[in-house]
Amino acid sequence: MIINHPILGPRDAAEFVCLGDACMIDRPDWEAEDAMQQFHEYGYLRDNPAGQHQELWYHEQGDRSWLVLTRNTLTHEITKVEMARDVARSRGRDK
Amino acid sequence: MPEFTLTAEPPLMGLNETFGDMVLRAPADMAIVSIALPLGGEEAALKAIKAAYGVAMPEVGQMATSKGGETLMRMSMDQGFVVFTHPTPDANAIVNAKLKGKAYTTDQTDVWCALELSGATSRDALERICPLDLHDAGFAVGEAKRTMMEHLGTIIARTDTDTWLLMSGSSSAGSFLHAIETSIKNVS
Amino acid sequence: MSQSNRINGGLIDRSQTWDFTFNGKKMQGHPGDTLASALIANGQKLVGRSFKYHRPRGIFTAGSEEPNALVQLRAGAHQEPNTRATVAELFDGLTATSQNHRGPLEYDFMAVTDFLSPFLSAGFYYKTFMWPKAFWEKIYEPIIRSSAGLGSLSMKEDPDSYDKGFLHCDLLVIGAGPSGLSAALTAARSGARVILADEDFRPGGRLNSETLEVDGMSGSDWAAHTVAELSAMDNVRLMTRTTVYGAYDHGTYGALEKCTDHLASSGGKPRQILWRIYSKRAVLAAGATERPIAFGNNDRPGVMMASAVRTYVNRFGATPGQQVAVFTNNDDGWRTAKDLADKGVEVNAVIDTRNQPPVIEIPGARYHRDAKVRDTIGRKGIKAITLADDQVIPVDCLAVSGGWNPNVHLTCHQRGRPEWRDDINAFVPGGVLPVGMTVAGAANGQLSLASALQEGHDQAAAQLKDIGIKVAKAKLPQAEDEARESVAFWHVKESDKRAWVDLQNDVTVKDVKLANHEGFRSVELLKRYTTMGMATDQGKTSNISGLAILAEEAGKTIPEVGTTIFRPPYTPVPMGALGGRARGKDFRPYRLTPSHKWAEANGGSFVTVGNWMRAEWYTRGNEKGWRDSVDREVQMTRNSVGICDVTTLGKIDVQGKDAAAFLNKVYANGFAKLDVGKVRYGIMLREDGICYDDGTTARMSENHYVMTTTTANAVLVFRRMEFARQCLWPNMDVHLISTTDGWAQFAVAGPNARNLLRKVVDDEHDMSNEAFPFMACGEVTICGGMPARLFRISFSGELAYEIAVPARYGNSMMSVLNEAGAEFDACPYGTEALGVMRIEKGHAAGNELNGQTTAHNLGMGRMVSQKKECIGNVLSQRPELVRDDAIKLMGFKPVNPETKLIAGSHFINKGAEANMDNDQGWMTSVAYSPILGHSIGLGFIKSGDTRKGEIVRAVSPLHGTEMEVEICSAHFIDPEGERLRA
Amino acid sequence: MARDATETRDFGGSVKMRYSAFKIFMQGLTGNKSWKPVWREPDPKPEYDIIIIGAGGHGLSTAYYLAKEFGMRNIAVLEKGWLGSGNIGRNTTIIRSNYLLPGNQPFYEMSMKLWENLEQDTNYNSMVSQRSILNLIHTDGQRDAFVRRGNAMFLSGADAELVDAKQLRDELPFLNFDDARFPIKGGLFQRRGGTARHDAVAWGYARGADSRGVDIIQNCEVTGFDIQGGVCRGVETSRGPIRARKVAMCVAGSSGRVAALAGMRLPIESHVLQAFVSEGLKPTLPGVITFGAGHFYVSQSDKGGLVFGGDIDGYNTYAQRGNLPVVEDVAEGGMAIMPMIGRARLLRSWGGVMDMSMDGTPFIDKTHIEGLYFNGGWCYGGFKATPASGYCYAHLLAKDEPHPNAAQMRLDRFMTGNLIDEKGQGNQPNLH
Repeated sequence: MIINHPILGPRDAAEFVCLGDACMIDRPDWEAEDAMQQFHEYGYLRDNPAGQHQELWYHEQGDRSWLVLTRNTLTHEITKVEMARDVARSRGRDK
Repeated sequence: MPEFTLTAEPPLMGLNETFGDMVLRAPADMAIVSIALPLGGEEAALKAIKAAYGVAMPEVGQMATSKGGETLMRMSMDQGFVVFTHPTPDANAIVNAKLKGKAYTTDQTDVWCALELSGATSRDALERICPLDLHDAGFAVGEAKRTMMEHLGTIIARTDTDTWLLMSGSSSAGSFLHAIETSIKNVS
Repeated sequence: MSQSNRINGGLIDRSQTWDFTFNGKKMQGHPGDTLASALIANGQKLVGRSFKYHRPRGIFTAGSEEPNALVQLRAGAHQEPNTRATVAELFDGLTATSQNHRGPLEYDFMAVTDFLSPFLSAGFYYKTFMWPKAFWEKIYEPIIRSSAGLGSLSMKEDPDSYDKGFLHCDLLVIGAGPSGLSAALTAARSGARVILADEDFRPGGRLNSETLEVDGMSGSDWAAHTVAELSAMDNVRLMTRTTVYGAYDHGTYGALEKCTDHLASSGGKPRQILWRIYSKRAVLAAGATERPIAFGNNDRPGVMMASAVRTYVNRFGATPGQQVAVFTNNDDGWRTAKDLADKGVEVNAVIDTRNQPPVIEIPGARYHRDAKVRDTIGRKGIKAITLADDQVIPVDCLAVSGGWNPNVHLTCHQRGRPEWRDDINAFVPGGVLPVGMTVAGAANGQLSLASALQEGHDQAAAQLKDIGIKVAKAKLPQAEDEARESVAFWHVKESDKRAWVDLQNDVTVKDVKLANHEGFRSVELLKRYTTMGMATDQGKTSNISGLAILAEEAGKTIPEVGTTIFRPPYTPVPMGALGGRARGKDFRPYRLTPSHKWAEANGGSFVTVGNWMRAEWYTRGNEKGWRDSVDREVQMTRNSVGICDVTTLGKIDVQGKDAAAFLNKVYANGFAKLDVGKVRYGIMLREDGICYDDGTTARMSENHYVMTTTTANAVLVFRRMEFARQCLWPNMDVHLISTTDGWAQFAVAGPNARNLLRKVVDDEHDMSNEAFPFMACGEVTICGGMPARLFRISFSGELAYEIAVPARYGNSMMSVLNEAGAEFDACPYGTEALGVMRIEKGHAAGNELNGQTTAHNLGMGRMVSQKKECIGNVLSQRPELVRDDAIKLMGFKPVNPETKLIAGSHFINKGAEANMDNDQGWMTSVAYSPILGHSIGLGFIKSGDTRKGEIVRAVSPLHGTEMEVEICSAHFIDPEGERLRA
Repeated sequence: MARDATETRDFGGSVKMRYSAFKIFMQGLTGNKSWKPVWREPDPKPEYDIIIIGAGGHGLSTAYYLAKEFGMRNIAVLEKGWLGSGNIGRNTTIIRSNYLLPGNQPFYEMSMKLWENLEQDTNYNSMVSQRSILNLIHTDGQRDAFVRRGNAMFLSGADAELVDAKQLRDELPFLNFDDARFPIKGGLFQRRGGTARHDAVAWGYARGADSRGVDIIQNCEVTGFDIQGGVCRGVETSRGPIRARKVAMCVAGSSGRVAALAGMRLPIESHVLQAFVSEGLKPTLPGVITFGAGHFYVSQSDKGGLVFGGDIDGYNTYAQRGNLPVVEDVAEGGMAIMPMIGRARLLRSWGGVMDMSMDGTPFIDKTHIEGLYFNGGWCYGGFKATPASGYCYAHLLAKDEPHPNAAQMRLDRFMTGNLIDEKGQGNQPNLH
């Protein structure tokens, strides 16, 4: 596969490490009353769609950036590649 | 007088080999210091870099060379390297002083080992291990990229039409040299 | 009778004659020959035996689709099984032997299976060999195994080397036949970066085998001219002997280049190169493969594809027979008859299944219209054929043409599903093709030369336009459209003898019918039940016929039955090539510690730890075994001082205004309030609450921390910290950079550690316990101004420091430390002594931090803060993970001090039966403690913390041993930690 | 399990034929003309006691054991393609019971015992071949872990054997003992491990289930569930609705897709595992060899092909194909550990979609929807589990309580923390 890195351009996916569903950005509030339940869902349950999938890849043999790919799990077509940091911020993550 | 003296033994020290039209050598006294741009302090840091080196920090994947011969290499959005010739182990202090604390620096001199490969057929040799497009269309002079060659993380920079600077982890310098030499021998 | 079947013409170099042997028989050939063409020229008909029935077989095709002519090439360690003689280039001195027979090729003992064939129908083995039960593995299976298989490996290491490479292009053209050359020419003249790859050593494809003309020249001349033009262009890479074997995602293709297979010796160069080609666009111009017709005994040596006969005659100047008949269902077959007749070879019959006038007048040949070949005669080589009307015609070669199948293989490697075209009675590329691929020429069903040339140009032009390259105007190569009419005709129903569909795997029409009858009605089930298409040719000549017969049998149309799809590789790829250079010692890089040279010179013995090589001990003069060295190193260290290279621990520079807050999130224990100049031990959890790494982090200055990780997890910790930094808390000002290779780090441990270091560290640094206590850190200078980092941390439990210098000074530093330590009788120690000392001290390492254990299990449950946000703390509190009776890390000592403990033993309570239900835990690490004088162990045992003093059994049925051990504290020495604070 | 011997009556009316050497001989003499279809091709009935979704190995074995061991007959197995078209038809055929953890090992040992009697039980030669399986040891730490595992195997009634490098060299001289990057220090054998002919396993179970009245309905895709008030009452299919008292999902590889039809999110991701076969060769390898440090395992089929594989590709996918980096990674492992295979050629590669679970261990459990059951999450270890999975799932379906050997394979274990993580990789499916 070729991942079109938003800054570096097309690179062989072999340079990257795949983590999985981008829902892992949405880490629950540890102080919530049902934190255990929320962390269980966060840590273990996946949509696992047959189709569009937002997922995290790490450019380990490159610029060390985490990326969010929108990739089709049936065709492998990649329609979007974003810097995960930007995605995380846009989803309201802070510090 | 101290009782003991330490001697430097960089892993590829003094290497200089010729294979047909190709020359493979290890640059001497190459100091490398990483510069990280503080979050929220990027502009100040870039300004400090420009002030210190007379050239701006280049775009990611590019190199820029100062009048003093230092090369700035931007490896990612918030991090770059300054590469310069300097024999003693105080490179970090020098860069730090130049940047006046506007960026975070880390000495990377000993993290890497470096090889310079030059010659008209050097690209044919590198084609055997480097997954990147090494032709002009994909790799211009002045670009620097990080990738993987023979299971080794490697930075490859095109410093001239037929000259490539290759950097990889210093602990695996022997395997790195072996990989490059094998590529050269396989095409010559 | 050398080269008895050699005739005039052909693209071979008769000025040179090469010797080769087949089964020891000396033969001759010429440059330009394949092994197959040379065998044909020498009149060798019988070349091998089939897979199941051991039937005599001859050369069937002239290309990579060959099912029969598989030979073992070369000898000794170079022996290469299953090589298709049809693609093996001849070289001077070549040796080949036939395979899959017992006794000589002519008298194969295993041919008895042929006479038993009524009992060996499709899937027979699923119905028998079950009684008596023990016989399957002892008797039946070994017999099946030794008679199955084809060629043999030498069982010696492959003596050749292989290489890999990476190429990039705008347009990849696969196949250098007429459409491929046309496509490449269009793209090249337009200035695109073009790669043109062809499996043959001579580009041109069918142009080299036919007598057709292009632009007024012979086809082969036109190909040669075109190749010359392309070769001269900088933007073209012409790759002959290169098979594009697989189409992978996003325009990536795998290709195999054979570099030295056509030479007697590789001369030290890579035998083959496995290329990974990254293309923006690709044109598949892989041509088409002629298919056979099934009839009785259609597998005899001398029965050949009609196009192959043409190839041998036209390209190689070798005729497969002296008296040839042609059996065809289409116009193309007639060209074989014509070309043979033109070369003066006797053609005595043309048999066409169609009822129509002759396509071409063939002098001397009798035309049988609306006729079929029912059977053949001649066990080791065809002697005659019998027609459906019982006429017998003597022949020594039968050329068969059943029409052409486009080579759609690469279009199927992703989601493509071929579609049936009634007008040409063949499958053409269909469904969703690999991204960026289009198909041209015969591969796309354009079976005539003129249309192939045209489509090659058109597809290339369309592809270029798509990627924004302007197409240069040029004159198209011109050729005539030859006659190509055909009908669908798959097998001769009048045949009562076995009619082969898959020649190599011995699948007959009857087998297909039986499979259908027994319910194996999907094409995939048919394939699996009969093994049709699963031979080394991947069914290139059999699949379509097989499914056509299945369709007929099931009363369905071919599109209704569908087709099996093709998977990579297009043709088989040697394992050596796929492995490339990564074998032997080059399998993975070596990482050496900075003091490696010193260790080599000082008795160091090395062990692999991940990719690192570490000294495991340093042998001194009279030591006989490793235990001598290790015991001594432990004693010398504990008694005075020892030195160990610990560079392999991961080191991460953490900087930024939010570094402290960040570390507080990635470590389970508190890191928010660590003073500058102090080090803290920390444990890291995964999000699932399991403890996965530990280490120390030193605060060097306000915003600068130096973290260490375990050797094994350095990469993983860095990756996960980057994840936390970029994805979880993206607005923290924190920066990470690895410095593992940058600093040579040495543990200096033992009562005299301070005394030793005082000699090395420059005087201005106060080394006293008060100024630099346990868990202190700082930047110092040594040996007169050399910058270094000093940490007062201890893994051994002794008064200990770790001192780090820039890595290039590491080898020298090891030497200096040992010299400085000489007066204290200092010694270097390796990983074994390190391991003994950490077990004595009760420190967890890889065997305990195995990714399955919690801080609770490790006795560090209280370190996991519940008062802050950090990774893993929430899920670490799940009920099953914090049970009171959970396993706990404890020490174990043998009740009988003479007993040697075994890591991996399981604990069973006294009196209980040793089974899974009674399993109490296991011994993780053991060592002989030279200090205590007996074996000691660490291990996890249920409720261990409340069971100190209890005796349990450590059982190892694997070793047949069982011993009593006492549960004790994991801290075998200095439990109060007085030594390390001294 | 002895009941089987006489039970050859087809519930559709025809008499099933028993296979034997004599039968083959007689058929051979008469032109192989009167072999009976191996299974019927029934139309779906409007209602069944149990519907099993998926005629793969596990679905067919579940049906077989339900019929044979639990006396249930009114069962349909629905298959969207052809029977055996899932991962039973695309795997590397290894059988073994060399697990470590108490939640796993007794289950796999149960499976091994069922394998050992499978052919006699089903009257179908699935070519179970206990040729042995070997895990190579390269470091002391690895040896400690393998000793722990070998002992766990013994404690659950399985076999294991620890050998040193010298013993290995005597037995497998072609391994790379002298020039290895990671020197071979020994190995852990399970001599009872080995291989079986994967397709034949499916066919044997299908034939056995069919002859006991189970309807195996091919080309019948489940498109929805009939769930009313939290109770599952049947399924919608491409061939119309079918009612059932119990519906059993058994679609590893597609679990995510099918469960989504019932509105369930699972602790599973779908990944592709590539596998490879070489050209046929005369006997080369005696048993299964696993080079864990190099991501390579290999055996040789009865037909002569070297069957081998390695790691999953590592990205989520439902496509039955992989990419080059893993192909090369696997081959590198092979060449590193047995460089004598350099001149053998890779003939065919394929990809199977794996249910990668969050701790690497499968599920055989009820769901939160009454009447709906789940079997999945087999990662790449489903083939060897086929008999026990079917047996334990049948037990659950028939008795509504888990079989003791599968009692820990629950869907709620991530909530309770009763993890069964053999590899110690945590909640990241692509690392298991």
